[in-house]
Amino acid sequence: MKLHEAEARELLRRAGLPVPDGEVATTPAAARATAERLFADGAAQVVIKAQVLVGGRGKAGGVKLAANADEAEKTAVQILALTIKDLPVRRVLVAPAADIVREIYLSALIDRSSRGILLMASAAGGMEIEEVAAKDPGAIIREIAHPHAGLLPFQARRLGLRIGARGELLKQFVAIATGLVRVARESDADLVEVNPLAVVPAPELPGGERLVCLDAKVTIDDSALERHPELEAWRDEDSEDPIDREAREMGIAYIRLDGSIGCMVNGAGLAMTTLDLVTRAGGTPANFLDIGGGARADKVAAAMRIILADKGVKAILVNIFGGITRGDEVARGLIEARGQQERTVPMVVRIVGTNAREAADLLTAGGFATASSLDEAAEKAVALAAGGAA
Amino acid sequence: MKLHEAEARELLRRAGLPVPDGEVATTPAAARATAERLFADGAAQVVIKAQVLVGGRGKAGGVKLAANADEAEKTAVQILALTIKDLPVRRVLVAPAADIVREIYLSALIDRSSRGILLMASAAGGMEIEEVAAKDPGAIIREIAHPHAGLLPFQARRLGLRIGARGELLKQFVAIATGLVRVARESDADLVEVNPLAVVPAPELPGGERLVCLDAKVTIDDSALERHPELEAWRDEDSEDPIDREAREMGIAYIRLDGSIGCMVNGAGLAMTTLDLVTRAGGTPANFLDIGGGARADKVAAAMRIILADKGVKAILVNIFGGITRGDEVARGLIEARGQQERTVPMVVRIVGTNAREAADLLTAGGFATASSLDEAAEKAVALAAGGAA
Amino acid sequence: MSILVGPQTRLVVQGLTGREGAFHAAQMAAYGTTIVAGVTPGRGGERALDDRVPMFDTVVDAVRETGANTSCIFVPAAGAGDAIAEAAEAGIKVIFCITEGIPVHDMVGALAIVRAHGAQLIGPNCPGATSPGAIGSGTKIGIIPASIHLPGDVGVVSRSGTLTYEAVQSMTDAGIGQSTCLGIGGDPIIGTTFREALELFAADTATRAIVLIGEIGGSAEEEAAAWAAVHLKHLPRVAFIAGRAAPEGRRMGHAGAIVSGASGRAADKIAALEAAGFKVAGSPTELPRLLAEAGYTKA
Amino acid sequence: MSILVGPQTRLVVQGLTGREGAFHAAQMAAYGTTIVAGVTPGRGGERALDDRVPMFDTVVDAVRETGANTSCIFVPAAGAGDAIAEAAEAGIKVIFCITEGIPVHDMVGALAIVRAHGAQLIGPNCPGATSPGAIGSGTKIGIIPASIHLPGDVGVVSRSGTLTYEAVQSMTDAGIGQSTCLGIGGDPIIGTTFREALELFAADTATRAIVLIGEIGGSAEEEAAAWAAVHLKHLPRVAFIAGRAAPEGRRMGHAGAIVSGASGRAADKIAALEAAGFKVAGSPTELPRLLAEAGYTKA
Repeated sequence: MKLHEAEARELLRRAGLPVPDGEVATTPAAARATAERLFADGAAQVVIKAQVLVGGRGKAGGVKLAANADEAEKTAVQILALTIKDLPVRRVLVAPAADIVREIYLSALIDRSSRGILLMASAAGGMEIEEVAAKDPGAIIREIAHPHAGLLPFQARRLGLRIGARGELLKQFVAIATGLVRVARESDADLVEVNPLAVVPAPELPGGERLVCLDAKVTIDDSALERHPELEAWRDEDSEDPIDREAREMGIAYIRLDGSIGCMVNGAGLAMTTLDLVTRAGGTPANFLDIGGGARADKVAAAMRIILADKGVKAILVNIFGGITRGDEVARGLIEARGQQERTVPMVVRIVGTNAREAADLLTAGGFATASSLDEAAEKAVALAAGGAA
Repeated sequence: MKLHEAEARELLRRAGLPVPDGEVATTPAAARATAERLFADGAAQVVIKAQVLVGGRGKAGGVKLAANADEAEKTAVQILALTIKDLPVRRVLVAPAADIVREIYLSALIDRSSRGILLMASAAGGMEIEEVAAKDPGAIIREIAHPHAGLLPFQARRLGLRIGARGELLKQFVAIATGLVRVARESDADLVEVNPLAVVPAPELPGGERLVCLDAKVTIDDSALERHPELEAWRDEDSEDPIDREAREMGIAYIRLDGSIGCMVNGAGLAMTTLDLVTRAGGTPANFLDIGGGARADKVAAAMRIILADKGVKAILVNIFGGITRGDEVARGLIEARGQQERTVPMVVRIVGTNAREAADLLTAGGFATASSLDEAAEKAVALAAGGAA
Repeated sequence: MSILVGPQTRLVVQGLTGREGAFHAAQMAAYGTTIVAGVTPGRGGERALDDRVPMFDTVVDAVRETGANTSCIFVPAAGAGDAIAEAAEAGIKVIFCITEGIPVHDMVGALAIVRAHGAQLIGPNCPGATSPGAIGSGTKIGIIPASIHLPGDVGVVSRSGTLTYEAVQSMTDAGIGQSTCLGIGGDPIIGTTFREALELFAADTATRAIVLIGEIGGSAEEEAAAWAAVHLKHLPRVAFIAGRAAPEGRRMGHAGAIVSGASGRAADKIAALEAAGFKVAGSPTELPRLLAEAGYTKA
Repeated sequence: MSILVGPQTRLVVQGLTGREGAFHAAQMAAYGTTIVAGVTPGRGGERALDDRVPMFDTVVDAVRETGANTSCIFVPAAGAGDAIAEAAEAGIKVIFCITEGIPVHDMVGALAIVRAHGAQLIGPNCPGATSPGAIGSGTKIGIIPASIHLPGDVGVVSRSGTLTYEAVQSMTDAGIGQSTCLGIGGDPIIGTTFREALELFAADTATRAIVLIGEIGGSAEEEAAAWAAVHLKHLPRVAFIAGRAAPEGRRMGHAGAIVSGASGRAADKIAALEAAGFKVAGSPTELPRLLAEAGYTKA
């Protein structure tokens, strides 16, 4: 689950990391009120940032500066009216604009290769790390945190020294880097990214500079959400499609695509393969859908509702390799679902493995078109979607 | 630093462990008020417990039950008048008396042999663990916590299963045992002991029983107190001798003993050896005193004040093996101290190692009795204490 | 004659008394797997699987009393990381974790403990492994249906569950048997990678060809290909990669299956495998034909 | 010819630019120790010790650039556990930690990292070690005064600082030289125990007798005695235990030196050592005589 910038910042703040002031507003008036407070507190400018869970909001006009409260309100009106990559902007973050000396990149993420928590730092902050990796891979400094003790202070120091932090700034960097890993571990985050980690003037400190976490990106491991009700409460259900929510709540992995052939499969790898074979047969998949292992009739019926909610679906391909999942159970679910559904779409069903014979009998009795091989099922579905016979 | 029971319980409570209600009182009236509240909350009896940092307070009459508020007040009067093993009782803990089904022993402590955190559990709670170890060593179940991850749940479960916890009680035990290690690590405790960990009736729970931490003993690692100001604030300076406090604040390791020969030594091992040789020569050491490495004149002078504050001191033995510590610096400190001291006590000084020659010149000029070997120094000090010449 | 599992396997099932554990333990036993113990805390002293298998409170007890050397974990996700650590600490050297949905940070910790004890973890969120034999004399650990297997000499390694069954079924239908069929799981942090599985197969004299079933996400297929290019030249090798049609940035069910920018794409994986001498199939049904093209002939 | 330290030593000093670090580094260099690097974060690129030694920001840099194989740590207590971990992770195999007052829980973690990297930690809160030679050709790590040593063939191991000097001085005064003199430190959690030190001495062909200087608290002397009774029969061995006169329950300066109930008493340690064939002295000055009685003769 991705957190919005405002919530990500809040998570870092709770962990004691330096995060600048700022508040979320859902109306221009609220944005104005926050801006007034920030100007009263001494801000020279404020920044208004769209809270949407996609990248590139800056280029889309979702991040703007304002020099006074009037401007802040007007800017909030504009940004709250935007739709960025299909997502309507419902909230903005209003924060004081920082006087940035330079920008650092810092992140902690789950790394498959080392099978641990990878820290990446770069003196080229502000840029996307993928961009740095492509242009100048040597500019990215890496450390793998200790699997149980987190990022050890000497590792954090090593990262900081190598991107040029010294003295007071190095101490702050060590606290922030170890803090990111602490946040990742305590909140079960796959990714905690601070970009930019900004160096700003701090005349009161020796060295005259300090670090602040200007922007933050946090993704929580879905498997761990159950033990973080406080984070689950941050889920942005407003920007979640109702169909996506039903799928999530039913434990069905569903991703809507643009094609015409609805797919219902058990197992993620087999579901991807089904999409590949539909594509290979000249069709276009309407979705990825994995009903998971051991699915019962009610889940099958829910999956059918989810697929049919997509008006672009012209044909349905059901592909089940019975293992834990029993084929007859799926067949019964399909028959039950057909009785309830509002529109009729041609369907081809392939059920092999556990109780495939019982399933075949049920399907034949129910008049379903069937297929034995996956290749054949894909071809039939493509033909059905094109208006042909199964 | 040992914590009083009340503070130890507070530490466990903050870590989310089940600790029964209770308050500290310094007057019988306050004890009565707490008792009244506890009776009003449904307590059948209350227990009044002396808060002193020594064992055996029960046998000394420091732990008593009371069936009503009057009795609680009277009991508090008695206990607050006690002196247990030289320590006046200044505070009592007033808590509801538990209805104990059975008692468990559980502790987490720093273990030299395994060089980790050792958990010990025994179904024979209430008894001192040393007693159990002597009578029935097999009754003590042990686990060594993971050095970075703390007590792993399966280890906690294994401890609980082996002392007979099952079902709901086992779950509680796992939470408490892992919690003890968490407390030890987060508070830098050498020892966190819960004895008894009591099984009490809990009709509301499946299984009908629950665990509560009835008594707790916690010792904080002195080396780590600096990073725990909240714990340092719990130091019971009232029951600390002013001389002990001065020594602690000067960084001098000082332990008062019962003899007549004051000792000032650099290094703990050498200081113990000096005590041994004084004893072997027929004398009685008045103290253990280690001025530490690299001690300067002011520290030597403070050490001299501390030794002389003990009126039983009849002679002083100074034994310095210069390494980091410079012999001439110590000699200067002794000369300086002699100028300030209120009473004169015969002294024998042995300074060898770094700058021993310069020290010898200073001491000779100052008219100090000196010795070259440690054996000789001990013999001379014993003679001086007995009224002889050095 | 096989990797990881075989006649030497003495299995302890952690979570044997649960619904999944009990069902699959019975299936494993029926296929011929030697199950010596079950572990469920608080159930020590009982017997399970029609009274044939003793239950223990802890894995260390099970190992001491039965000489168990392999574990299969069906413990719910919240406790599965801990169950893995318990198995490793008890001296189990081959640990299968079937459980899905284990928090990834739990796995970071559990895997470090597994490594510190010199054990091999397979999974989590994996279907297990089968070293096929005739029914009653094979060894099967986990949840792979016994019916799809045929004894033979092709080593199969896969990140998926049902896709593996599909691939193995197509081989069995063509009369091509398997030395061991291993599902390594689709999570981001897993105990045994493709490369490690290939190393095991390379050392197994009874494995005469390799089938690798990968998918989009990460770079494990590329890493395995790089290793195979140097060390696996002697074996015919074919592969299938799921997710050619997957769009960027959407997680395809498996926590691990996601194309992120320029990494994890099917095309890159296929190119890397082909460069390492793998024949890459366009559908699981093509695997038997490609095996033959790669030079594999049935023994 | 010695244990742990000797001509093969290439030393990095962590905290070389601090007051203690600078002073003792100069002393070590003067005695003949090969100091190849210093580490102070933020001081990389500078030079220290009269411009003879390069400074680095991190230990891993120092190892890569200078081939350092041994470290001596003078870092303040709050950062010393981390400094130990840094040294071990950088591949340093022999790590001396002189710092006193390190929180004991920091040591539990640091020592686990040392062990995971197969390194040997000595200390913390220890005086270090000397393998004596003529001034300018010996090797001395830590803070033991050079003046007390004489090259020779008696191995000395001790939990104390100045008491060690006392014992070594009495040997040197009697013309008895040392192969290596090792201070293991008086903290409850230490990297190298008496027993481990004895194992190292037993494997050193140049060590022909053992002097063990123990004290009250814990059971490390008893554990060493039990091992010596079996494995050290071929060497004359003497011991001294400080704290015969210490009362129960009071911590004698060293965090480790405390008699708790029936454990840690001097009498028990002396009995265990005597049972293992050690001659136990009543005063450090008796060590030369007891060495002779134990069968030791100067080479």
